[in-house]
Amino acid sequence: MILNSVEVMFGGQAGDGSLTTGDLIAGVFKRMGLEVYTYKDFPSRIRGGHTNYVIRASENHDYGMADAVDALVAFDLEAVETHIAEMRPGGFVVFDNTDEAIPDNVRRDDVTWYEIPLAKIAKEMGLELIRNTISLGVLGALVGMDPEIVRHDVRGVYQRKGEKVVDLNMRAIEAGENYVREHFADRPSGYGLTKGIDGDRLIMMGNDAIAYGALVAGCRFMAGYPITPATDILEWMSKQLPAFGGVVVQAEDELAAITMTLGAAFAGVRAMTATSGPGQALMTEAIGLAGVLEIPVVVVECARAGPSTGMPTKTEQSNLNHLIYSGHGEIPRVILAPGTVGESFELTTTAFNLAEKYQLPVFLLTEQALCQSKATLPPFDVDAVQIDRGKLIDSGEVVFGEYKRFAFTDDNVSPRVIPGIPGGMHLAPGSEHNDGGVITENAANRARMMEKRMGKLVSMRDDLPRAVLHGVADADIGIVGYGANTGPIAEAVDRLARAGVLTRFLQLRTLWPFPEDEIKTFFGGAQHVFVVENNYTGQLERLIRAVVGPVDALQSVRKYNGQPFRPIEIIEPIRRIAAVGTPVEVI
Amino acid sequence: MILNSVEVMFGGQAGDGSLTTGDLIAGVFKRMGLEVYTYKDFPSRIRGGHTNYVIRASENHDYGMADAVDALVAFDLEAVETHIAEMRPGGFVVFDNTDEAIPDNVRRDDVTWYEIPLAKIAKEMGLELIRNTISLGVLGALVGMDPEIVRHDVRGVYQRKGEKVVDLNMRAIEAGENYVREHFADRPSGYGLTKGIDGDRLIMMGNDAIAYGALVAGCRFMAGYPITPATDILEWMSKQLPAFGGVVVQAEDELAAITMTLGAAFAGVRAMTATSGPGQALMTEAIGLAGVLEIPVVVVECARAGPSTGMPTKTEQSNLNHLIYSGHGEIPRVILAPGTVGESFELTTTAFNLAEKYQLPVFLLTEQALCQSKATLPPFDVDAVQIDRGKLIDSGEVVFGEYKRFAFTDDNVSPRVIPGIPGGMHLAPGSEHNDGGVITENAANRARMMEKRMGKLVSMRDDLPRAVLHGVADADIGIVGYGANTGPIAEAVDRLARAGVLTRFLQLRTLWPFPEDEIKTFFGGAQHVFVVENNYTGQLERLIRAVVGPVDALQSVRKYNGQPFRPIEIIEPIRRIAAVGTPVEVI
Amino acid sequence: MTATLTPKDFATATPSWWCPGCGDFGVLSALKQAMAELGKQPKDVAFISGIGCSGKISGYLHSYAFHGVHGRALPVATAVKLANRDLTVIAAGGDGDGYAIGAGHFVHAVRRNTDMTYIVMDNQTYGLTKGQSSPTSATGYVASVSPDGNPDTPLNGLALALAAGASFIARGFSAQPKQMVAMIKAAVEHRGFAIVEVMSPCVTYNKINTYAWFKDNVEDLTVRDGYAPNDRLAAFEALTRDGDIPLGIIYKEDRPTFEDRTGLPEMPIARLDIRRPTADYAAIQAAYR
Amino acid sequence: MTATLTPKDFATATPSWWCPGCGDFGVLSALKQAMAELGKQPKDVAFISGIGCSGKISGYLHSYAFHGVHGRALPVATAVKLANRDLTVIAAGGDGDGYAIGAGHFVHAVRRNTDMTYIVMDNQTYGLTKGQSSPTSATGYVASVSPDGNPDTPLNGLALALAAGASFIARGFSAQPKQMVAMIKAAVEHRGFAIVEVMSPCVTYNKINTYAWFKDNVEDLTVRDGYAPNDRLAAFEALTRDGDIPLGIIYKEDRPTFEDRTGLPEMPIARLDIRRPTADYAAIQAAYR
Ligand SMILES: Cc1ncc(C[n+]2csc(CCOP(=O)(O)OP(=O)(O)O)c2C)c(N)n1
Ligand SMILES: Cc1ncc(C[n+]2csc(CCOP(=O)(O)OP(=O)(O)O)c2C)c(N)n1
Ligand code: SF4
Ligand code: SF4
Ligand SMILES: [Mg+2]
Ligand SMILES: [Mg+2]
Repeated sequence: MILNSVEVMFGGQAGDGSLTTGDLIAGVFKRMGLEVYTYKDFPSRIRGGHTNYVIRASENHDYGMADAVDALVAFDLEAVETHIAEMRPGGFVVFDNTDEAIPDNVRRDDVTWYEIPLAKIAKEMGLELIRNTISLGVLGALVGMDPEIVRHDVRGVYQRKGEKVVDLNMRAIEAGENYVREHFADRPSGYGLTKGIDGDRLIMMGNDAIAYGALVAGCRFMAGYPITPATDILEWMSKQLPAFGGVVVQAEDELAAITMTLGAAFAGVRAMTATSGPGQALMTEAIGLAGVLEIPVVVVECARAGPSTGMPTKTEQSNLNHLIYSGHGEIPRVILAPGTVGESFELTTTAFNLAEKYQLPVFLLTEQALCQSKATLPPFDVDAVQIDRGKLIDSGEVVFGEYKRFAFTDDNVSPRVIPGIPGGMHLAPGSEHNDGGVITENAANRARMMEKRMGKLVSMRDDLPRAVLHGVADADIGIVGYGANTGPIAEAVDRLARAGVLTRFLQLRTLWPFPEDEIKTFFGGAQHVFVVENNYTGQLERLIRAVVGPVDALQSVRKYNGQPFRPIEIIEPIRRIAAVGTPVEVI
Repeated sequence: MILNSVEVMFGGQAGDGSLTTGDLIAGVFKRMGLEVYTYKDFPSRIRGGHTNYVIRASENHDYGMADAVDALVAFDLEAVETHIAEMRPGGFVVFDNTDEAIPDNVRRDDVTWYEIPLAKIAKEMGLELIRNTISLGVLGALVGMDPEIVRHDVRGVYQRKGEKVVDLNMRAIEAGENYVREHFADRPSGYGLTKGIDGDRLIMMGNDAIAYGALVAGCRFMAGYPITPATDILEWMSKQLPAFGGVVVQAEDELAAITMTLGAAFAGVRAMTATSGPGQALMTEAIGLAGVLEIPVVVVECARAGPSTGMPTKTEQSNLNHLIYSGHGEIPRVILAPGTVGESFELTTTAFNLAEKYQLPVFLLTEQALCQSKATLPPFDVDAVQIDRGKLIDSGEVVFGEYKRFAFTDDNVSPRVIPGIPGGMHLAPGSEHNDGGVITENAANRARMMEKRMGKLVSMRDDLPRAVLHGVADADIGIVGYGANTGPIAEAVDRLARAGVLTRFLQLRTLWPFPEDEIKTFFGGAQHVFVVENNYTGQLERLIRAVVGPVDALQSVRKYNGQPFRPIEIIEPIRRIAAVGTPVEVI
Repeated sequence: MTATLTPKDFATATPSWWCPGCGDFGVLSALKQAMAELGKQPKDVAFISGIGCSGKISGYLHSYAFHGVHGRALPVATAVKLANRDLTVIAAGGDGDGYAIGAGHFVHAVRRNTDMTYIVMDNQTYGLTKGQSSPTSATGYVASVSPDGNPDTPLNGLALALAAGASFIARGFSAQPKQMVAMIKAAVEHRGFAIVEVMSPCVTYNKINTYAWFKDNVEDLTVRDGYAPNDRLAAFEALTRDGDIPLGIIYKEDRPTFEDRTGLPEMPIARLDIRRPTADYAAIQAAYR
Repeated sequence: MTATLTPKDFATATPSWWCPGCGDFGVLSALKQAMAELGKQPKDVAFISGIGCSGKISGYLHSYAFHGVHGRALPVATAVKLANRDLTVIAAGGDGDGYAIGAGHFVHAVRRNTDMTYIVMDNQTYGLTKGQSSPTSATGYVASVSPDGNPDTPLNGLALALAAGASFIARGFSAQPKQMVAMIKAAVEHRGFAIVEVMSPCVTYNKINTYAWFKDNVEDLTVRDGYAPNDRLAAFEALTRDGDIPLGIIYKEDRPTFEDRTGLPEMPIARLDIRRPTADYAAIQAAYR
């Protein structure tokens, strides 16, 4: 019997309502006091095509997926076929056998089967869609959900559709629970969750945390173009910004979205855009303009699996190189990468401060497996969010002729006026210019301007979010990673420790300027360093190699099939190297 | 007296005709049997603004600029002011003193001054523009040009304008020569060139060599959008392609130019585009599409000084990172960088073969200081150019159902049909797909497809242009560089050798996939390795560091003011490290 | 080999990813029908699509199909045609693909007048990204990114095409297959760039512009008294007046194609033997001596 | 501070990079004149330009000037306006900048109808890159990249704007300063997106569309009998008929701006105190409990 940890997978066809049920389950687990992480795995189509929703509940927050699926609720055979290999021995499958049966070659003996004609029962109740709620009743009974909370949450979702709908759903839960009681009394699932205290916590998706962070950081302009998995942010901001006096523009494309963002920032508004790979590619040229004009913009990249259209709804960490290196010529830029939903909020607020303080583009890099995943977390302390607008001059006046928009200064940051300030008139040109903004191709000025702009990366060093060190500080075995891999790696560290293998994990949060010192320090005393990343070429590893060299200690752990890591995929290679005899407790 | 080496600089205002005269001088030097390199330094405007044209003649081919200017022909004071510091002691200035005089604080005593009212003489001859030709006469007399050749070439240029114009120009040459004879008989320039044999040589600009290479390689489609310094190629192809049955399209922007190139290549035509930084940035997304669709395209990048509009007419090597790393997701790509005009032709033909053989985008990376520079070189042996179209199926038929466009094969390259081939119908999707082109998000297929595509970089290894080793193979001191720096570095190597400092220079020609083995081998036994590059951040150096680590041997030689290297700028840091007592012969 | 084929011969084995009832099914079947009636062979059809639900159509037409990046179907298709004149080149995509991110290419493809067909599958929303406003969404259309209603005026793609110098403009409705087949055939047979905009309802997201709504709001122009599609001003009037959405061939004009104006040889470029050039390489080099 | 200024007060100290005689000089001086006559202050003018010879104009107007990347002046300018409604926002650029690489943004800026002015400096060539054909170059225009003559039909930018729903359309000629000043003033005063296309000869490269040629080929529409710029169909006719190039205010209409439709507050966003939000952050968070 596994205590208070379960991974539920809801599998069916896109558009069949399993997303709503998945969200419901996540909420129930939260209200039962568990820590939750969800993962949506859906196809790039609207209706039909295999889709699944994973809800992982455990007692540790900021974990990601589990090693395996504990409970698979499968609405069709395809869902079973696709995921049966991922099931944990001892887990169980709830299968809707209304129209299909499980063939022998698919069936596994080490999982428990609950075959239930869910659709048939639903039809008998008068609404086929209700099978989702029935399955919730079934699952609740098998896994040990609190029936009160289930009912409370289901009511919450359907309330606005009227009492009749609520009633129907209540009966559906009941039907599910009863079915288990009546048919499977002799077939225990082996799972049982203990109810704890919910406490003052949130359950939120990464993208929502980013959007909320932007709002609280004072972002009042957003321009964007829909693209999975970044659209959520545009939608969120559309709903909320107007009430705060701001505006959201759905642009005609990403070229417009980013240049609008520049325009608004030039005019003095904290501005951002959010996109994913293909859109980011289109923004390349304008990011360079932001760099040379020293305009503060925040660009959120919600990465998905490329190249090109690739797998638009799947996760990947293959855009890091692009963010660091793309664009002709050289500009200073910053890349921050949250590892949790909480950090998604926090680093977004930091991004706006860094952008304005150093007058440059700041990227917030996240990925589908984090930005479209929900997690439980403590509430945000919005009053603690500091807003540092740097050398912005947005009131008063300056002396025309004396004031130089691109003045050379000790910290390489120049005072920044906004249109409307008397005396501050100047040209902001994408061409090379002198301190006053006048275009010049003078070689000496050019060199100095390059040094000024790039020098900001040095001035800012102390302001950059530091890496988080997980695990045992002086362990021989190190792990480096970032983003959505934070959860699985953190879990791997914890479980390896329980098996006697001490490791430490450097979770990078600033990816550019590359934290060379943190990396160097971390490599000190490490016998093995595993670089965990979701891509083919080892983008992070190459950055590390340029700092520490192609040292023997370096080990690559990579995955590039569109799926996030499960902790066991990190544990295994470490265990092999560490030559641990005892199997690592598989939870 | 310096033997057969001279660097002439023609300086004036943009649009004043000095480009024509510069070209003329280059031709005269060539016909005198000298090796020539030219460098155009002009502003990003059409008329007015300081501009200069440098013609360097020497006995060594494939050198670049000299250490200093020997002969400055200055049409205005600005030209003198801007360049007086670059003059070689012992050099001379021809100055048009019609309207301006040289102030004392500008004058240098270690150069010889020839102040001549060029414009006045020209006006007296009836045409102010003719002052360029007068100055040619002056310069010829001072530097030792063959008067016959001067007349022959000037005639060649003006012939089509009629005998009257030719006559006037002949008299202008004469006037220039006479002026020197009459006024400066007592003031020898110290220069004297010896006439040799021209032989069977060409004088050609890098961009022309690229375009010619493309034509000979069978490129029959080009789409482009004007941008300095790449427009030359579009213009060249517009003139020549139609006669070969091909077509050139001036697209509405670079997004169209690159996607048109993809379309033509998909249809079976060898196709290319050419652009510079800003356009390259806009092409980012579509390059990824070429990668995933395995479409062979050649993209010429004529780099200029960024970021953003930057200094559009100046040189820089700051787009390497972009070419290697830009784009979301990961695709295989190849980057070739010629170091000379001759290689510009050769590597362009290689680029087309690699593109088709491995079905991927190939970049030809060059820079303003090479692609808009002229050099003397042996004629191209066009019959020796091999055309290897790889696994192209452009005739016959294939069996529908059996044929798989993206078939997994040993070398990771699949047979490629073109539209019109019976049986080959398929979908080529930018989304992930199976071997038959059907879109799928299956995780196992995804991983295998990534391996197939990226695996081509391994299969191709032996086909990639190898680096050129200059200098002494086992010298302690190494230099790594590429592109336009090849000339100055090669000269530095030769001159250091004459001063007793042995060095070796690894001129990289394939920049991606990065030639890790060549770099590793080169570092073996090297005490110091100087990485010479025209950018701020050391893009090449970072690539090297990822291979060899941050070794002590690494030394950076960088320049980022928009100007190409002069050999002395490479010699000096090496001499300092090598602690050579004797000054290196300055030629 | 050249036997006449049926619409089925233009079907692929790939199951469609569209929602049941999606207007795009109608476009696909009209296209297959038109290809068959025109006597085309799949091997000679190059079908280039954009990104969106609509863009998926290229996977379902048995042909040489190209499913590129968002908004760039037209430049790809233009080049395919120039590279091989023997091909029947058709581009297709959504209203977002064609009129938002692709608007610049649209205008220029129209102007260039390459001999090809472009089908805009207009559902007045961004289907694939879940129902945001598109350039053709009605003002006030409520969507996830415009909770207070779309603030923009809908773009009139065909009027735009007319202003850009289009030589063939037609509009169909995906529930009227016969007319669509006729229109697509006429478009393919037209010498020059032919646009066919098809009102293709998104049954999942667009709850305003439904089949029923269209039935009430379209007008068949071809049956309108005296309408002849050869007068640019009348076409502009028909396209921009208030009232019903005109269907049919709205404008048609013969004007030189890009191929005509560039003197593109009849021999497809793709068939040239590049090892045996038609002209002399050496002569070019000689000019640099 | 708010004293009325003269055109000289809108001059910068930077010498222009244009060729002597370039049409762009005329545009610049008309602009300065218009700003002065409108009683604008340099500090309140945001002037956003594209890339090209024309794009350099932003360096010569004393204002808050932004010289961005090729083709993107309009989205930048749109956002500047939305960010600070108190500013007078003017965008300017060439025919290549606006109608080639920027064509998509042009159409959408028109449609969006933000309250700003856009000046297209049309010299029918790409000046800065040395005279290639531009979208407005005449068919057959011989240039370095079209040695056999431009194969394309010129794009009618103003007709395009009309089709895209423009609310103000005017055309001037840089040798007729008075009319230009009046037009720019009317454009700035118009509530909504106002386009002023100025025929601005490139004396260096365009040897066809010279000052002399224009003098022979323009027609002042405002003096034409009965022409009233309030009829879309008449405007289309005027813009597309064969014959002289019409000058003057060609179309004008009052329709809601983007600001109206989004209910943008009068208080400029740029002036908000983001430390003291107008609404409650905590309430939003509560929904995630
Ligand atoms: C560069 C880029 N930006 C955004 C997207 C995301 N995207 C995919 S389809 C689409 C719009 C689809 O709308 P439409 O063209 O009307 O097609 P529909 O789905 O309605 O048929 C968008 C924005 C993308 N794939 N690429
Ligand atoms: C992305 C990009 N592509 C190309 C260029 C090169 N370029 C600079 S100006 C210009 C065209 C200028 O034409 P137009 O807009 O008509 O302005 P003009 O010089 O004629 O005033 C081009 C293509 C560029 N700067 N950026
Ligand atoms: S979402 Fe709309 S457009 Fe897309 S397939 Fe479904 S019905 Fe068609
Ligand atoms: S090249 Fe033409 S457009 Fe450019 S400044 Fe000179 S005259 Fe004006
Ligand atoms: Mg649509
Ligand atoms: Mg122009």
